[in-house]
Amino acid sequence: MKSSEPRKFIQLLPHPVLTMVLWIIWLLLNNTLAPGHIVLGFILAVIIPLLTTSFWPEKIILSNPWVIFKFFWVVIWDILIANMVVAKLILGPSRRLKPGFVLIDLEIQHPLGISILANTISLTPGTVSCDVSPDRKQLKVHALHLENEMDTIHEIKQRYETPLIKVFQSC
Amino acid sequence: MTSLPFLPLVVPLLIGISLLLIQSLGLKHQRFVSLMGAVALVWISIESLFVSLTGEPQVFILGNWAAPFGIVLVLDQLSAMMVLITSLLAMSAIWYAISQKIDNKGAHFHTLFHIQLFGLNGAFLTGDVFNLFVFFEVLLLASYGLILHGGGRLRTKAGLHYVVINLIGSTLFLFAVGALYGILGTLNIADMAVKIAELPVEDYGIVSAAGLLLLLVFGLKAAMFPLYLWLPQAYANAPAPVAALFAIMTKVGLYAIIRVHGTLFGSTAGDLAYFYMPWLLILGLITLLLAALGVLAARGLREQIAYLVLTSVATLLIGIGLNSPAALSASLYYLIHSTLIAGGFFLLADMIAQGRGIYDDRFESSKPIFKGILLGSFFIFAAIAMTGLPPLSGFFGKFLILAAALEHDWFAIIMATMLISSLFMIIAVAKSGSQLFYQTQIHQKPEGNLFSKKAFLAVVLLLGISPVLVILANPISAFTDSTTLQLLDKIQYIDTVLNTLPIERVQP
Amino acid sequence: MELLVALSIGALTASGVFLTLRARTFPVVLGLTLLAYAVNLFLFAMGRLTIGLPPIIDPAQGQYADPLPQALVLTAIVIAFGMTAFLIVLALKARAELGNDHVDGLNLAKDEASLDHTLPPRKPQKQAGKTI
Amino acid sequence: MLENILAILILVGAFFTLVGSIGLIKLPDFYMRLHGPTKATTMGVGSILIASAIYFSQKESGVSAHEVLITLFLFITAPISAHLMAKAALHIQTHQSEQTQKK
Amino acid sequence: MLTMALEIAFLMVGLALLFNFYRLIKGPSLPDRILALDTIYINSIAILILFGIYQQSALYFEAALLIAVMGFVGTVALSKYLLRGDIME
Amino acid sequence: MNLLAFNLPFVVLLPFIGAIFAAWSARFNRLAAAWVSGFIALSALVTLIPSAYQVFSGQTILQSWDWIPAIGLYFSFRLDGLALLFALLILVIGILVIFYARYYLAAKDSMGRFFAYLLMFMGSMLGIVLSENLIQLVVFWELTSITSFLLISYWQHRKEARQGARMALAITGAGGLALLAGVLLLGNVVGSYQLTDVLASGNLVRNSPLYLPILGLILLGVFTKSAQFPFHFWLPHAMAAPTPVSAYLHSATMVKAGIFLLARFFPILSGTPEWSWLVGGAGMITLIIGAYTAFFKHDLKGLLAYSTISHLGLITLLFGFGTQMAAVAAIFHIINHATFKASLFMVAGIIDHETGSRDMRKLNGLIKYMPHTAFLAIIASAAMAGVPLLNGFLSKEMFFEQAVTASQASHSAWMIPILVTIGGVLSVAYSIRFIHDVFFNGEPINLPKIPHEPPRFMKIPVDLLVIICLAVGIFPNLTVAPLLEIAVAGTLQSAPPHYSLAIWHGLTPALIMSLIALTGGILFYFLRHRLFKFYDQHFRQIDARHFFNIVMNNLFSIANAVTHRFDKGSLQNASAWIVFSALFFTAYGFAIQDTPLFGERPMLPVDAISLMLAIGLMLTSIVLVFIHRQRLLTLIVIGMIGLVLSLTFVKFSAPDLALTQLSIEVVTIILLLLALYFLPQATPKEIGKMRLWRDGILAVLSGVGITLYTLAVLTRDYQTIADYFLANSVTGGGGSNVVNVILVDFRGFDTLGEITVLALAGLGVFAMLQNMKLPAPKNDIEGRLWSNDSHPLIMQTFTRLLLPLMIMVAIFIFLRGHNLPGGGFIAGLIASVALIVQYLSNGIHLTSEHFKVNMNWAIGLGLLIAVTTGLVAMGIGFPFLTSAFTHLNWPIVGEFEVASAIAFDLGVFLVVVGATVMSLVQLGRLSFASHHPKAKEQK
Ligand code: NA
Ligand code: NA
Repeated sequence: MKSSEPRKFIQLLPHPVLTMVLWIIWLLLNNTLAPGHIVLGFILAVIIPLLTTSFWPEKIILSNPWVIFKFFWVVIWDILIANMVVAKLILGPSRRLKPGFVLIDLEIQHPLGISILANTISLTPGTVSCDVSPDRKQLKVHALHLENEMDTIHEIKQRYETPLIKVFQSC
Repeated sequence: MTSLPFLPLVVPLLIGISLLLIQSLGLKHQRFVSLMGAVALVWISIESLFVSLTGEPQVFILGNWAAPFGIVLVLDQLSAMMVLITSLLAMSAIWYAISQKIDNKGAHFHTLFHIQLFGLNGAFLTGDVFNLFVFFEVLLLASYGLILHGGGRLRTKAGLHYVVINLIGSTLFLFAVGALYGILGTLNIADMAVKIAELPVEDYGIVSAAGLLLLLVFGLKAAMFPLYLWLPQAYANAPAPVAALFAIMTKVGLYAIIRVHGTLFGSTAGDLAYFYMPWLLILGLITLLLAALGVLAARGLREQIAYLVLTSVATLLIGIGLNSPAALSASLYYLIHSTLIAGGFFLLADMIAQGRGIYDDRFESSKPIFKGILLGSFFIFAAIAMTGLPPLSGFFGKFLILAAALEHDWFAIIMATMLISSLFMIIAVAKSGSQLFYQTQIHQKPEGNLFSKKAFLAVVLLLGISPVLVILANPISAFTDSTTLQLLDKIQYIDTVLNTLPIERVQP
Repeated sequence: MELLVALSIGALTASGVFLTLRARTFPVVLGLTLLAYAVNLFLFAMGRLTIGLPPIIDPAQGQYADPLPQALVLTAIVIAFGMTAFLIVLALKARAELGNDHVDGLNLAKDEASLDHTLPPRKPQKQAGKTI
Repeated sequence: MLENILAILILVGAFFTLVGSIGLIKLPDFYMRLHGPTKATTMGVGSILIASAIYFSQKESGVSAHEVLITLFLFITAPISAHLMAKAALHIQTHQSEQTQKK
Repeated sequence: MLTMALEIAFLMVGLALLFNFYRLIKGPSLPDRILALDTIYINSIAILILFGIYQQSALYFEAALLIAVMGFVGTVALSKYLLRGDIME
Repeated sequence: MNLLAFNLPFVVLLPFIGAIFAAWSARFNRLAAAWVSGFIALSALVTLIPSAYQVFSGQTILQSWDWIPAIGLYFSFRLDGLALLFALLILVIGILVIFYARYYLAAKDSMGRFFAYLLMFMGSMLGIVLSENLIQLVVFWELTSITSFLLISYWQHRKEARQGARMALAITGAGGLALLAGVLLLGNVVGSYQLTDVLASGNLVRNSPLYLPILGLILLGVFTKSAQFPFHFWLPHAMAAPTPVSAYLHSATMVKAGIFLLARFFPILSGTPEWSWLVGGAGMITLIIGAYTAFFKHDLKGLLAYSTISHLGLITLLFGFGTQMAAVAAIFHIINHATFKASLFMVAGIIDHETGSRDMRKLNGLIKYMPHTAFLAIIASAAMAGVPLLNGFLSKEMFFEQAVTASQASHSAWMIPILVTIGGVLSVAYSIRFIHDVFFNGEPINLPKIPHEPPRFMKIPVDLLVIICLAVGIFPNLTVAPLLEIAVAGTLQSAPPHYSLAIWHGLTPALIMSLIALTGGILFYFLRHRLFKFYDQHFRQIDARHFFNIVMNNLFSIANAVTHRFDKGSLQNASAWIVFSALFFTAYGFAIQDTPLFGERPMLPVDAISLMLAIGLMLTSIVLVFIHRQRLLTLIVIGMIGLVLSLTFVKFSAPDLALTQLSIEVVTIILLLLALYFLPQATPKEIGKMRLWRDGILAVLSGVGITLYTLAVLTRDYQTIADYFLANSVTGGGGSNVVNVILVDFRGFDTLGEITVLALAGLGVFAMLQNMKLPAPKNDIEGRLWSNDSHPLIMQTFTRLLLPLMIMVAIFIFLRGHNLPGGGFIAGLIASVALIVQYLSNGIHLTSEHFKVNMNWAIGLGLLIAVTTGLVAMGIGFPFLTSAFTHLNWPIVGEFEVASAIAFDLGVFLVVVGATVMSLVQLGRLSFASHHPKAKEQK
């Protein structure tokens, strides 16, 4: 991850998505839509990525906005479900729980993709991602209650990894 | 409003900052700036002293907020005197550090040194208790950096002890200031004095406890029994110019006692007036005896000087604790003497140690010292001055204190302690001097030729002040007399501080 | 409520004092940190305790907590942090120069032996739950 | 009406917060305990934050949306924390419950 | 209604805190304790937000935000210590 | 300019100035120092002579200048008969000694140093005798101690010289301090330190309740200096000095200083029983012990030393009689003793010089080898023995006469003549021994050199002195009478009594005593062999030096024990003392005031969460004590305590504090984690149970104490200046966050100091970590190797996101700080954490590549901005840090505030970021250097 490739000119918007996000964050932080803050927020949202651009050497281009949107809502829903499930498991008798570790072979290769996948797994029913193998080919997941290892793996790959691969395939 | 009280603060701070910013230009430039800064500071200090002599304390209200709301700087004769002593010491120490190339033994020497001066002068000039705390921290942290400058086993150990002990002290300081604020609701020294004068009796306990706790904090800085344990090794192991500057460090504590306790629990404090004084006297006497024994027990010259510094602190504690104008004035005279001479002695000790090579400053037989006669003569000179033998300033300082003690009930004890401890010191330095200079392996060649005439200038300058103090004893003691009068005039101090008004703002 | 705060200050002070008096640098640093907590809380409490009256000028709010101790504590917190940073690095320096982490540089071989982290790496154990 | 929604959000939030902590004391090994705080607590606090957003939007004239920021932040960081803690636990071979299925 | 809900919520979160304290002190493993600390941080956010509603003051938001950020950073640092010893290499 | 207006100080100071010249001149020519010294001494003598005439005509000359008049310190001089007598002795014998020393010193001895010391000593002695002010007298008194130390230790490579010098300094220095005390008291009683006033206040002093202390202290000075029993033992050891020094110090000067003082204070202190007992008693014992011991010394100079002690005892005894006639005898004997003893010392020096030995068991029959010297020695010894027609006889006769007179004073005084006769017997005996054992008694034994006469000029001083002995002895009225007359007048401060200097007074008791002494002395000498044996058996062991050494060794070992028992070099010990003192002082401070512990102010009600948090805090604090040995665990617990503290701040209306505490907390934990890596992971058990108990008790007492103290304050009401801040924050400071306005405006100077502290911490850390090397542990405490995954993927990806976000938050917090919770500090800390997190997840190396800001610069710039903001105000005529603010109205943006305080806060921000990041990253680099030793070297 070296950023040594010479830049001929400073791009004004190295990371447009980041700029958008920061702009929104500024307005959220100030809890306002006052014109002054919109201007100031925009200026900051442009400047900050420029200042921190060296930490973001690679471009992040998110394609397939629809997939992203769908993925987002799936995850939100799963989080709600996950909480019910986990609440039940926690409040129920813990002797009946059958915890276990699952190893998932990863197809997704983009680091950010792997990370989002790991996060998603942790937020959704009964699983917490625990470790990524050094070669980034395997993800170790702990399940609070493991009925069927294969099903869990399948569901994770199907529900989360596939859409994420689509999102990150272009980069 | 004159800005003179502020200059001794802003100059070292700006010099310190510039030194940091020009670091990349190399040591040569830093040395020049550092030295020029020190010279400028001496000049400003002399100016300040002259201005202070015009009578009223000079008040500088920072941020244009009048006391007690804003922080004020107060330049009176005492603070001007302390600032001048500090700058003289600093100039000599910097000169010495440059001549002996001590400043390149670690990073940021000159920056730390000037910021240390900022802290010291701040402590001397501020009129606000919490601001005093802040400046204590500034000068302490700078001193931490300086004491460790260059590193080494013993120095690190001594530095660690010094730092931890002072951190405990800082904590206690805050407890005391907090409690005082909790009752008095103010932080300005003059205003606190006003509030204490009107204090309801049921709050006496808290204020008195906080007052004694604060005394302890200042006593820790001043190295009063039983709080002086940080001092001997810290001074003995600090780099020479730092040790020289440290001669003023203990005096900061004493100054704070005179300033803060003298004002808060001074003549205006009703039943609480001077209630802390007996403790100064008792602890001063104990410190003196123990320190004199320490002088006897020292294993090396620097350690011995450190204990000698301790005896001077103890003498000052006694002088202040005598609680009379004459004694206070005498103490101020002795303070000037003891600080500058101790500084010079530390530098001299470093030159002696260098002249002895691997034998360093340990009291053991060594090869002859290069320039032994010159160094030996100055050793005798410094030893006479430090132990309080005639005809140098140490004797006159002690004599003035003793003369003032004649009126005190405990005169016999005070005199006996002071004289017996002097005897111990004489015996000790006679022994150490003879071990350092006489007990040499006579047929050996001297160790190297480590002697820097340039560096020696600093020693001469500082030690040379002793005869000046003797010859000009009359004008100087007249000065300390009038300083004492000014110090005891609490009403004037309080009125001047609280009635200095901000400059009218013109609203845009 | 004042009692709770006072007791908290007391508890922090007590354990701070005890740790400050220990023989190794690390507990001393922790002890001083605790003492700093204690004194900051103390200083803060000296402005008396008020609930829901932050000193942010607001026409709707008639009363305010005493802002001065808050400002003082803020200063004190930052200073204490600077001191801690310095001290902990000094502790490292002391370890480097003195060869151990005893505050007096004493080499107490007996108690060091059990803690020497240059022990050869152990073979992985099945039951490694109870760490430290 | 709004007040009821707020009350429910608050209670639900507090409930899940509590559930997370119950998991923390009740479950037999670290890896299992990890699930409670990661999900339930995050969710619970999120719920309370939403309540706050609604409350302040209603109390003051404008829209109070900054609570969303914390909520999002929590949802992004909770799994990372959990992941790192689990990774550390695996590395130092923290005790696993006897119930854990062996492969 | 709202006040009652808040009071109950305070009790529940307080209870949660108590459980967290228990885990923090009891352990047994270091990850357990880090987890307990992390949870205390997050519960504190809840307390602050609830307190803000209770006091009808928006002044607690920044503190809650910072708790979230700092809690995360702390957990990351502690976990990395367990992993590598050297957290900044 | 009239020289006679200031010749006295000139006489005193001339030798001091001359000392510098002497030392300097020796660089060119070995002998130049001697010539310079002689010239200086002669000049001083010549300068004194005009005044001497005045004194002989009955005047007392006073020359005075102000020094510190307020405390009675004047630079003032007095010349009366007594002073003149002593000044003449000092100068005349001084010139002779200089002359003698010029031949005595060997080629390898440093002439410059010797004569410089000698001149300084001469000046000090002159200072003593010529001082009108008593404090000034004490100054010179102590100067003689110091200069005599230098002279005695002149042959510094000799152990006896060093020891003898130190002994002399210790004893005489101590006496000087006692004298100072006595003079202080005396001055206090009289109301002046001027001799003229003091001498006029005899009755006042003798009737004062302080008379006895004054007398005791002054006599301590006298007895130590004049080697009176029991302080006599330093003198023989001072014989390690070169003989010219002995001749000078121990005949006419140093030891006579005490005698001078006795004479000086005679009019005011004498005449009381206390005086008689103390002075007379000490004199008598010294007289006999000295004489007795002298006889048994085999060393020539040893014999002379004890004889000196004995004669000093004699003079002291005379003063002790307290009568005017006794004083006359004392003065007379001072003169005589100075002459014969100086010559005898010089003779001893010649013998030593020419034979290489001073041992009388080896020196025999020297009359054959050095008849001239022998002749001189015989006459001088005879004078010492009190043989008629020599000066010693005259004064000894007067002494015996006074002893007889004194014997009638009281019932028990009949012993006095008997005792002094015994003294006389002994004195004759040792005088005979000096002559017979050295110049007769067979042949020399094993002398290092073959004896011969010394150089001619070396004998001249002795010749002169012996001539004086004879002249005075034969023609007292023609020679010494006028001098004695004025000296006595000066001593008594009144007209001298009638006395006779006739050689023959008839067959008086005194003459009989003299005859007994002479015959008894001869007899005693004949019995010497048996006596030596007896002495060896019974007295050999009694060596005063031995006793002195024991005292000194004890002093040093007590000093060592006390010092190192208290100053153990233990930090724990030092800290415990501080804690103890703090507890004691606070409790004492409260207790003495007798006020109620608590006030009446009502307390706030407790709620559930607060209770829970407080319990959590207290429990964890206490638990911490028990788990503190597990270091990582402690950090986790500390994290929890810091959080609870922040919540407390929130609860009690201090949002700014909460924000600061939160950010500082995490930075602290990271810092401690960074450091912990290089420290042992656990704390070993402390062995001392007692220490744990001690610390536990101190801890509990501190906890209880501070709890009570807090409650004591919190239950009381107070008036505070805070209202002013609340009222002026918006209008005067331009901000509604009062805490922030205090920080950047009302008390901005505190903040400047505080960021200076932070900057210093950063710089200090940087300086300390330079070149530091610490081994990086390969495995954790359980012995596990560290994980290979140095930068976990998930952490790396997400924390990069955190950076812009947290910077956004930091800016947000910064900008709102003046009006709402926030400000430069908190913003700075948040930005620091943002950067630190990058280092945590990406590592030092990578992050440093991305982020190339010199933190030294950030610190410097931050401070500069803060200071400059303050200075700008000064530039326009306001005090430092005076703030200004205004409201601007821009299109679109709307109204906003611009305040100078924001610039100040920016400085704060930069320093916080700079110092924090620098400290942590420097620490991080330490491990980087440990892992990659070469990486550091390249830098
Ligand atoms: Na989490
Ligand atoms: Na590191």
